[in-house]
Amino acid sequence: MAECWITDQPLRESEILDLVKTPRAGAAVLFIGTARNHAEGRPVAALEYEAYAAMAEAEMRALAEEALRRWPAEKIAVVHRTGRLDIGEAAVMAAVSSAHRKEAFEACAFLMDALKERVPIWKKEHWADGGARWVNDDQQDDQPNKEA
Amino acid sequence: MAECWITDQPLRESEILDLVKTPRAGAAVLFIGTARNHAEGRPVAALEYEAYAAMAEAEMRALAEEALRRWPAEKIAVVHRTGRLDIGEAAVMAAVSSAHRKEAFEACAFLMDALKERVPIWKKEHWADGGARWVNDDQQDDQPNKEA
Amino acid sequence: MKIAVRFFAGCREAVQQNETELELPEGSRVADLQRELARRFPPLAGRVERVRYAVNGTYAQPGDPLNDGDEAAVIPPVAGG
Amino acid sequence: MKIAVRFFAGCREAVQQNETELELPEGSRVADLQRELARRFPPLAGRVERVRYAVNGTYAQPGDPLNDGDEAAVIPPVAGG
Repeated sequence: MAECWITDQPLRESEILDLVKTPRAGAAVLFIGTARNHAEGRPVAALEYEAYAAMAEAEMRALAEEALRRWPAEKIAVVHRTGRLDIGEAAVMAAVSSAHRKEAFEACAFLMDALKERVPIWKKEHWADGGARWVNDDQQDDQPNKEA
Repeated sequence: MAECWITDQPLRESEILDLVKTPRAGAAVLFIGTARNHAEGRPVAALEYEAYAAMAEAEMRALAEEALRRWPAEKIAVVHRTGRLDIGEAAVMAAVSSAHRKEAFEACAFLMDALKERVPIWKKEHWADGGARWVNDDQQDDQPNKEA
Repeated sequence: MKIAVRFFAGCREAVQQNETELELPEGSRVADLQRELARRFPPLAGRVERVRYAVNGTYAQPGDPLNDGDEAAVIPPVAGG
Repeated sequence: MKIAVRFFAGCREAVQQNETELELPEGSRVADLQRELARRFPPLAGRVERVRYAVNGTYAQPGDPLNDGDEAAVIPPVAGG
């Protein structure tokens, strides 16, 4: 059973952990990705996330179903936030419950690796010095940050 | 920085996640070990945990310090509950924050492996059929559950 | 046939629009869409071969067919998490 | 010298007490404590070689020395988590 969605609202760990609760589980692993104050040595002031929401939700569900096939996990929940995030705010949460801990760790790490590989979500770093860039997009120059 | 403690009160994920928050972290991994309704195919009604509390806290701190030496993690928090737990209640929570996700997953999995290996905490399974046993203690017979 | 095309992130900023509609000949495939995008949007010229494409919310290959009314999307390198 | 000894879990239930105090000769080591425990507590006879020991909250080896006033603990197989 997998619940996956995109939201522009702040993420709450209690909500996603509740979604993976089951009396059959002895383990739950929650990953939280947060807006970090540095990137490749450069001070970061804020992050901005954009998603192709309908496709992102479908891709996240496909990843979760793949994880449920590959590991004997009980339940999975994945949520990704969009919009502008301050440093320390959560951008993504992924939770996996299972009978034993090993598969919960492995499935959760797989979800995050795969999410970063193929879910259509984009991250713009807004630097403390006023510049900004779309992460992984090597076609752009380091452009001035028009929003800042 | 590591916070480790034993408590007989219900565990709260928000408390332990707050302890590992830092603007330098881009990742946090939380492990939750919960009382599962089955063990080796046998229905379980409740779990009971006992700890040598002062030593357990010192051992958990030593594990956390070892994890901070082995991985570039930012902060660690580990809490283990004692007393009688109903199915679904959390027995242990371990959280690790770090700049990147890989080390948070690895350090958190290490903490749980090592905790189960050497922290002086004991678990008694109370079965649905009225029996009970101290887990891993092969010296006992399956004794009748005097408390049930 | 008409194909709706959505742009995101760096591509959206490069073309300065969120979406457009393209008229393509019957029988066109994703590779034809790619060529038409490069022609219509010069800022995409250096990008069209480096991005991925989706059709109706699923990643598509250059040889995949297009149909009237499809929603295509230009997917620059993703960076979720 | 006097050594306080704490029992936990299956060992606690086997001896039906949480702790005791043992009088040991000066110069005794953890291995001597182990033998004294087996002698004083027949239900521990099958266990004393299979458990771990702690002295003052740290795991101890059979050859480690004991001192008057130490707190020792019998540590049956642990099962946290």
